[in-house]
Amino acid sequence: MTDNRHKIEQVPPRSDWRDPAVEFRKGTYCHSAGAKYVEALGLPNPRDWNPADADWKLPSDWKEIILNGMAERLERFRSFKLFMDVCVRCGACADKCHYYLGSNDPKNMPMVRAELIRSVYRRYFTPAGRVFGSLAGGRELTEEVIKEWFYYFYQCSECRRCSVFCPFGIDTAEITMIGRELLNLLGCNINWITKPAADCFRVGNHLGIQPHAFKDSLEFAADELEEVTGIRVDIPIGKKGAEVLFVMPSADFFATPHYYTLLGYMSLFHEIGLDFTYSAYASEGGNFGLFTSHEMMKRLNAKIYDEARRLGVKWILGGECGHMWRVLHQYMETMNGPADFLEAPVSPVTGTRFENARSTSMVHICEFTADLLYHDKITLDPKRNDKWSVTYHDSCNPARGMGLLEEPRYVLKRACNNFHEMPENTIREQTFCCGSGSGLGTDENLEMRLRGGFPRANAVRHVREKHGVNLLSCICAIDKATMPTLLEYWVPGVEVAGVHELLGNALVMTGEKERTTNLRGEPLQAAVPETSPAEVVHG
Amino acid sequence: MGDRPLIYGGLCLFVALVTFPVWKGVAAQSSTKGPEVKAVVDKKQCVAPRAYMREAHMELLVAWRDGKVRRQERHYTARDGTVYNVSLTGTCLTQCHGSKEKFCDSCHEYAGVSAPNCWGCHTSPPAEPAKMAAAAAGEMR
Amino acid sequence: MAALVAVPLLASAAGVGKGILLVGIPYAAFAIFLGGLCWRVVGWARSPVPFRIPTTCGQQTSLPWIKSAPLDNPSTGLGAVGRMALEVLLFRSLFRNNRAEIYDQRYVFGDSKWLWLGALAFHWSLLVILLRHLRLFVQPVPAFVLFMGKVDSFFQIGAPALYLSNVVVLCALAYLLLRRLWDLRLRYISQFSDYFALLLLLGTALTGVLMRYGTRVDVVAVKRLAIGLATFQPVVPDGVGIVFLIHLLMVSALAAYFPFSKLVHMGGVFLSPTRNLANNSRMKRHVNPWNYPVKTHTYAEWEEEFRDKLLMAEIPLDEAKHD
Amino acid sequence: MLEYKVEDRSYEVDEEGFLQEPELWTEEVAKDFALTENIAELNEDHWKLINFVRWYFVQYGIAPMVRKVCKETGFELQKIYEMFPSGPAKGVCKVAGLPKPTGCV
Repeated sequence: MTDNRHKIEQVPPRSDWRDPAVEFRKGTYCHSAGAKYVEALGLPNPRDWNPADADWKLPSDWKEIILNGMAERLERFRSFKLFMDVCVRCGACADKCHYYLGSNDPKNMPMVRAELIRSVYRRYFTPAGRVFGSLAGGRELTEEVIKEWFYYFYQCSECRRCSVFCPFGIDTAEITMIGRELLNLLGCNINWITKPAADCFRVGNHLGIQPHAFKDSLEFAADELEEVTGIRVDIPIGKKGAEVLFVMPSADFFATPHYYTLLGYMSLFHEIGLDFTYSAYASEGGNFGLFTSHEMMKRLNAKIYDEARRLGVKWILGGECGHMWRVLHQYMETMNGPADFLEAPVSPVTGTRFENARSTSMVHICEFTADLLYHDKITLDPKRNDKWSVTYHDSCNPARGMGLLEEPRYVLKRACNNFHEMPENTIREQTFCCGSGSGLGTDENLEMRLRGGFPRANAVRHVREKHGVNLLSCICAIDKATMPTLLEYWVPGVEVAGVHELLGNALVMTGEKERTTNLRGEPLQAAVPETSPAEVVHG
Repeated sequence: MGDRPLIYGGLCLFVALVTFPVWKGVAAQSSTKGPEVKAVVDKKQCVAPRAYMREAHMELLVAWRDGKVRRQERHYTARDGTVYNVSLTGTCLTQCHGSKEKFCDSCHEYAGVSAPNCWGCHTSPPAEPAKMAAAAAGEMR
Repeated sequence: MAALVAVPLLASAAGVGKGILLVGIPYAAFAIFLGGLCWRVVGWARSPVPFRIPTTCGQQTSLPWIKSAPLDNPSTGLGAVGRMALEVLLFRSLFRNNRAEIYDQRYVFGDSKWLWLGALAFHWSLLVILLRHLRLFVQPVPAFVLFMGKVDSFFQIGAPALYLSNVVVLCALAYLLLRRLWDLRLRYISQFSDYFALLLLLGTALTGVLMRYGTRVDVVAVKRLAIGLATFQPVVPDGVGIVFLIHLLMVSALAAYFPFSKLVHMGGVFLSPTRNLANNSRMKRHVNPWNYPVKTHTYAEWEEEFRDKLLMAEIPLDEAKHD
Repeated sequence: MLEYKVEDRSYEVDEEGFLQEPELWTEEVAKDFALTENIAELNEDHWKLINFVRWYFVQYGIAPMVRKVCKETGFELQKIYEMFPSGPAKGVCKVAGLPKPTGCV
């Protein structure tokens, strides 16, 4: 695999961005959404179509739909309206986008991505553009422009990195979100987003795991945990009157390595005797509605509060997930609140009142665990993680849509002996996306994912060479799903784990048997102790 | 939206600041006449044409200073052939323009031109011509 | 005979023309500027901020023992004001700028503060220059304006003394223009309006500098014109010269162009929802004025659909619905 | 609608080549779809995996957890990747006639 790695080069852009022509090259775009999923969600224009086809089977009044859709959104979102007006094209954002850095496609520079829609805005919604047209930066809305939007708005992972550097805080995520909403009005959705959204709507989670399978999965996990620890944990599902409702991304009870994080949560909850419940109805914390439209986000998110109300819990605890937390932190209570049927969250173990979540009543598992550790309520044996040299990847949404930076680090530093940060410009609020966020983590899009993930992988390679890092920890389900592929390609030898997997490994549980394996069922120590390449590189 | 009063308040503040000269001018009943400047002695001709002197007297004065201090050039021949003694106090102020306060300052203050460093060395001549001459003589020494 | 009629006519036509150039156009431009800017800001204000979406650039306020970043990720209104102040006065976000360079098949991120410096230098010197111009519009000249002029000409170079802000603004504008032409990425994204705005500013600054240090202008005449404009008793003085006229027309063009161009970022920067909101989304409920009910898959519907599976897995059903 | 043809047989598939209607799956289907995964012939181990995944799907309407697949069949994940190069979630599911799992997986 190493021989055919993409060469990443910086080539100056030549073409003219005003030319909307796009080549739908295999590996750089996502499949269109199947008609049945579009239909299941009641979204417009369900049909079978292919982005590579000439005819996209758009509705005959597509232009009117887009322009009306834009007008409506300009009235509803100040962010959209303002961000259409104030960009000065200073260029600060250009080399901040991981897709641009990895693909060198100039239309992946954030201000150009925005300009794709901004030019149409100018032409149809501003006096200067109406009168002077292209001289004032306006562009005619044609079917080609729609295709271009589709290509580039599904080549943005809404990671907000550009927004950190923009002097006006222009957030391309906002523009991409609106761009996708507009495309969805024409039925131009991608399958990797629409199918999970449809499954989440009907069944309760992205994977379409039905209640009995949900329970089977959790029980299987409890079996596995028992093998490792000798302790049988409870699986409360839909338990009325529990103190806490626990919500996690569904990948945690389906995919690996997410699954080991689930084992981590389970051991923790058992050890502190948390009175909690899972829910088969609200069995998804993630929200692919965020990648569809504000309305869809609200529709999918509603389940969490509804279930909390039905079960009569006091507050909600949320697992490790990236965009899930963007929704829970910045949108949930506005969309589906007020959460007046809940209480301000109080840790039953430490008595800490989570003031920062007093209104929404939803706490991040890392906040919860950090508080436990700070008050020494749980015992850790970090030696059990000694086979790992760990780094931490800040997931975009918790970093830039929330500011959850120190809590996971606090947990990691207590749970592991070997922890190394990646370079400063690639972590915390400047963290690089995995390249597969916002519903783009699908296989047909692999080339773009690997390109977009290059800057992140690049930083991992740095710590791998310098400190012998062999494990990347993170708190995002999309990271856990897509980073293994990314790292195998760019930095072979680095595995991926959730923060609570490492916590679960280190957690000393009351009455446990002597552990011989970690939660993955692997021996606690590496067979051959790894020598750090640092000795070679840095003498 | 809750933030509208704040935005409109800010906008009003901005408009008020930008239009500061308007309401300030109206309140102070500023006139458009400009300063009234008269030469004390009724001469028709300055050392250079009036329009030039208005816009560029500082250049001439700097040239005078440099010439006199550095190259001992004590005399200035005007376009029409008249020869003038190079002296701000002795020639300009004493012979024609009276005093700094009455002549120079009226425009300088009006236009907010911070007076250059002329007056760090020179003094404005007193009112009586005799003393002016004495002062001028003193200055020449 | 014809000459007898034509000369006064031409003279009066010239007078009218001068009036239009020196009075009519500036008035119109300033009216467009103010009206247009208000129209834009009101337009933005009319669109609500439905969600609280600050871009968080530092540690959140969570547990009391974790040090938060009160200015990069404020959790209070006061903090948000502080963040905005840093943003507007010191260009905080631009200060973060770095440059990604490929080196041996990997990216290195070098410091890149030139854009920040250039932008800051340009904006601050522009503000100083604008305020200094108050000496022409207000009589008597306010003390702070005189003081500003003194400080600005601190080094006393030449007569009239050189204003530092003039030097800085020209250098900064030249830098901003050259990087647009030089940097290929920037050249790719630059549009007519980017150059137009820069050239207008550069032209205005150059003519201003030219009048002060080169061709000269009768300041008293200019001030009479300015005061006349400001107090709505316009006079058309003689002898303001062609350079001044160009300067004035460029300023007027800039003012009139302002509200319809990217230059409105001056007002917009204050309204950016990713910057001016406190990150207290979970502490305080934020209300969306157009929130509307949506179609959800309710628990009752869901339970009905999966009843068999729930029974099979012995997951408790909702008793209330059972009876 | 896309079609996948093997000799005279034809199947409706989605863009990634997954069988559109999982109910129509038979062992013959598995053999045909194995070709798309570059598996010339399905051996006993392949069938063990396919049958378990298929059985689970019939029970639960979804593919089993990857971890569960490993445990129930006794194959290491590495081994599964050797047998089905595109992995348990894609390769095995495709051959077993399951829809592709989507989401953060």
